[in-house]
Amino acid sequence: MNIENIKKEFPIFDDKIQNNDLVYLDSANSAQKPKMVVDRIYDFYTKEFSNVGRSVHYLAVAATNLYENTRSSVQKYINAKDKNEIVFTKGATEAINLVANTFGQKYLHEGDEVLITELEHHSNYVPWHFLRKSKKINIEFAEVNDDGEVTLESIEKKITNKTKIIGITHLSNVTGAILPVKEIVSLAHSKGIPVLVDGCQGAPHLKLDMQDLDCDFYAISGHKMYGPTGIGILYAKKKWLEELPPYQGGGGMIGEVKKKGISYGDLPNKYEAGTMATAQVIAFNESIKFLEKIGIENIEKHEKDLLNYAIEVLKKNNSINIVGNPKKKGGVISFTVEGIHPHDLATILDEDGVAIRAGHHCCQILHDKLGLSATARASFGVYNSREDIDQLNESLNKCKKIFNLK
Amino acid sequence: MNIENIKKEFPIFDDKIQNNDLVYLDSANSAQKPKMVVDRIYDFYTKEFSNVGRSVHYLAVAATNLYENTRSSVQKYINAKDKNEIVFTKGATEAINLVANTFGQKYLHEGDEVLITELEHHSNYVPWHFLRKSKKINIEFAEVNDDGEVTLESIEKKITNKTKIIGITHLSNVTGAILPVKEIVSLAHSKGIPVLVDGCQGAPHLKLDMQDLDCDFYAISGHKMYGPTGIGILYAKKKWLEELPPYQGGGGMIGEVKKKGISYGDLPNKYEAGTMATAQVIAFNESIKFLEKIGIENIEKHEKDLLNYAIEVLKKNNSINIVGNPKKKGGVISFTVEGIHPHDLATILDEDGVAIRAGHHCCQILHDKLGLSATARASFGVYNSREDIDQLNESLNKCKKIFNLK
Amino acid sequence: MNLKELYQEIILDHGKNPRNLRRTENFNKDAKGHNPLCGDKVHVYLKLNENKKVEDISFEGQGCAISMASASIMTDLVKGKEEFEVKEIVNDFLDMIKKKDQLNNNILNEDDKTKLMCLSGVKQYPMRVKCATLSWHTLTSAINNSQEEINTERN
Amino acid sequence: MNLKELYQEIILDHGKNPRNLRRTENFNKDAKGHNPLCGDKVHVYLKLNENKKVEDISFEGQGCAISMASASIMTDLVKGKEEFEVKEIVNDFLDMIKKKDQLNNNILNEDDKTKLMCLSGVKQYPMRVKCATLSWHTLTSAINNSQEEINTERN
Ligand SMILES: Cc1ncc(COP(=O)(O)O)c(C=O)c1O
Ligand SMILES: Cc1ncc(COP(=O)(O)O)c(C=O)c1O
Repeated sequence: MNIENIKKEFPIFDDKIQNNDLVYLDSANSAQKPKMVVDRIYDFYTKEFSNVGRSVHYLAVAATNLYENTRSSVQKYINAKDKNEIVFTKGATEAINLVANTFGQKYLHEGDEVLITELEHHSNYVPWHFLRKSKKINIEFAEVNDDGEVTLESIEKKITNKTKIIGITHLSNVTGAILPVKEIVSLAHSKGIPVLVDGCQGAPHLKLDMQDLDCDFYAISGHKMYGPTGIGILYAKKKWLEELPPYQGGGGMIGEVKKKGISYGDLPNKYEAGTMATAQVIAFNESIKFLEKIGIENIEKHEKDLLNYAIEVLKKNNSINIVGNPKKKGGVISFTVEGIHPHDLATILDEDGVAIRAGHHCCQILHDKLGLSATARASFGVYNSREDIDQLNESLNKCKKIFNLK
Repeated sequence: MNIENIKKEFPIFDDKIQNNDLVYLDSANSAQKPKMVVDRIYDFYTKEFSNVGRSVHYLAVAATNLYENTRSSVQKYINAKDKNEIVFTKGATEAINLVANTFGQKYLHEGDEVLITELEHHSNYVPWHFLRKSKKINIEFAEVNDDGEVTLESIEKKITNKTKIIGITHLSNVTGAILPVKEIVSLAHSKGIPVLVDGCQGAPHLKLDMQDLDCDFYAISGHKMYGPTGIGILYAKKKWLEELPPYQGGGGMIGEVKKKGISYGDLPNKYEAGTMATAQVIAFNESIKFLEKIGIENIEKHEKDLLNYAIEVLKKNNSINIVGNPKKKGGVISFTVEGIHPHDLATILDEDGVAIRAGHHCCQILHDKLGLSATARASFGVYNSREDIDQLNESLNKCKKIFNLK
Repeated sequence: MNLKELYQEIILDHGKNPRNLRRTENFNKDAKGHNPLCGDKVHVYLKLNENKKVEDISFEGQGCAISMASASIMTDLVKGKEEFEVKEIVNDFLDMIKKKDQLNNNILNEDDKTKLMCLSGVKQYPMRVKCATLSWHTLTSAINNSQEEINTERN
Repeated sequence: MNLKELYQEIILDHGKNPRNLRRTENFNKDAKGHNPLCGDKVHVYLKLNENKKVEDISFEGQGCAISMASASIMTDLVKGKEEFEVKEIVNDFLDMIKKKDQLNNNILNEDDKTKLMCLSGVKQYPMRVKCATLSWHTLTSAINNSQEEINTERN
């Protein structure tokens, strides 16, 4: 498959948006959807729809099989040991809440420490904050360095004998830093501490191998992986899913229900209460197929090329400051332009059809540290090209012109 | 709009399923989708996709408006007082978990009682069971009578001065009983007890008026209302949403985030953590439009007619026992056939394209009470007709023939 | 017509009048099985003599024609067999239901095999395979004396 | 070209060199405003004299050109006005930004009105309206002495 042709698989680029060709540089926020994913949703609803698991009629049996097929595909794609280590959630945020809540219930007590990093998205901080309030635990932050990285050493420094779990992002959605997850996991395990990885930005862009990473939990959002909204994945080692209590209660996750007590179902049902996002799970199989068709190695290469090109172009442009300079970096560039607030940049760029994001990107801790209230961010997907970067640069120049800057 | 033509709006009925016309009698499980809903999903993903709320570019602004439009439509449809009383969840099960969890955290203490009914779906029991374990509260069950109803009196009997919240279904998914919700709420409020209504079966079939019902919480599943999977609604009175703590933590639900502490966002953001089911919420607006186009009064009338016809037909058929005989009943008939297990019925009916459900329908407490391990259930939607009932009856006769019964 | 294959006379007969539907007195092994999605339940009781021969086997439970017939036929066939033979029959049956076209064991005679093959109709009904296998998994669990309740949702 | 309307010279000037960006000494009223989605923050300080006249007004904060310019122009215009006049100006401005074509108050002179109308370009940018109104809502809050922090996500 030719990476040049990939854009054609995304119908959103067929039409002009407000008289402009769309230059979509907001994939770290949410990725656009290839036709095969959208078609799958359409076909499922119009030809095959049924709830899964509960009925024995033809449509229900077929839907249940399709639903479970996605679980198998995900297992294979992330190289999990067991199909039942894949739990479907509504998104990565829910996946992390699930872990924090159930792990917290069972294993966290007053005075215990949860170690996260200054790079974390609010989704990997707020759920732990809840436990800080309810269980009186403490939250420690591993420091980000001047390059916008969190190193193995900065994690090591904050581990104490009270550290009960570590939560780290795989790839920062602000600086693009790729964390040494495998090394962190290995260090943590040597001290008996489990590790949760926020894989929101890792999953769409990096080769995933759960058995190699050896992390205990890995959270993924489908919509950032060219999949539908409303579906996420929690990978968790089987022993955790067996040991931890259930998260939400309802239909499908039970064993026996009596007035006096309730027993819970086996994996994976135990963590999938109520009617799930059936159509989204089924269509997500197409996202996996799409990624497999291109090949994650090709995606990594393509995005690396874009990143290097973008850094080169933006560095040449006076008055642009790129936030962070991590040695290992994914396709995310946050930047500021001297004299122009990121929001103003975003508005002006938008007039040219260039979609970027401006704000704190749900990383207020990091922005506090950087002394910035907001940054602008361009982030890449498989459909981006060097032309998109050129257009970004050109439109940034237009911003400077409007603001009378050189 | 002619109710006879409605079936044409549902593409699933265009093609044969396994060489049969589909006779879909499993709508209480999940309803089929009208074309306008599926088209909306398709168009949104192919022409308009963006994440909501976070970016300022054109697509993001447009998507955010569409997303909020659904909130306004829902508000209007259920006659809620305030737009911000509508919280989007992934389904009714999550909505009930949200209430049980946050209400439980703040207001339930050892020895307190939660009053539910013997008719409740597991989704309105298991979340309370979690609190029984963590907070040592007790769960009381209002009794179902021989007609399969829960009356105001049977609720009243179980209210004590320890009752802190009442959870009731609006319409039983097994017996079809419509509970006297307004009267129960009024009684409960006279004693200062809030009421949660599981509206899963009520919402698709009954006229909803939150201000008239006056309940404190009302849980809805989108997929049973001709909407997409993966979206639900929690209606809650504003004062509760303001008083209760947040449920899940993550992006979008925060105010300020500091290392030492976090303040939460205002309504409705406080309860919508992480990327929501954007496409599903936006498409759900079409479900509301679809229901409004037909008119809920017409739907009620149509389904009542079907129900009466079905009861008449099935009563004539020897050896069929209908479960319950509620005076106010929605379009759900659970039944048994002497000498044939419900699973065998479902399998044989399926060969004729007749889709029903067999099992305990996530109501084990009720089935225990009935002394049945399983029942068969036919449930109706707007697209069903008297012919569907005739086919059901005919296929039931075929079951009897196969089992050598008269 | 697949339904005819599924609901053969012998299945209907065993489903309606299950053999050995009772509780063995002085059983020395037992196990419970459960299908949480549909509510089917079975309890298998075994009495092995000192030579590990099945002196008696019985079951209690409720379920569909397929599950009752399967338990009924199963108990009929393994009675009098030795423990190792029972294991072989169980494995052979489960293999057949999942993938093979026929039974390969040399323990059952042709008549018995024909009887058992009557259950092969469920292969066309994936959701019903669990109905046919629940009692067999439960028998295995009883023989192995495992305390774990059999649950057909466990893969 | 709408951008030209949005980023008029006067906006860019006030955005770059905001007037009254400091903290009034001996202020007797103040309030904080915050837009959690983008991180914009403003703190408005007021000094009303015994006749309820604005003796001084100032603000601290950071934000985009629109929000800085809006706060800057606002503080310039209300200085010297009486409290009831300030309220009227604020309401008039918020009405204009949300729906009306012009300003209707009789308190500001034509020059000042023209200045203020420079902010009307944001009407074409719904996501940016919050930037233009944050400081105004915060001023109201300061005048009303409400303890509540202004949050533009509150509707
Ligand atoms: C009465 C009732 N409550 C709750 C539920 C659970 O709804 P969901 O599975 O969509 O969360 C259902 C549907 O299965 C139901 O019928
Ligand atoms: C690093 C990171 N973590 C978590 C999230 C939250 O993901 P979601 O909003 O899909 O739940 C995001 C995306 O916004 C992210 O970039």
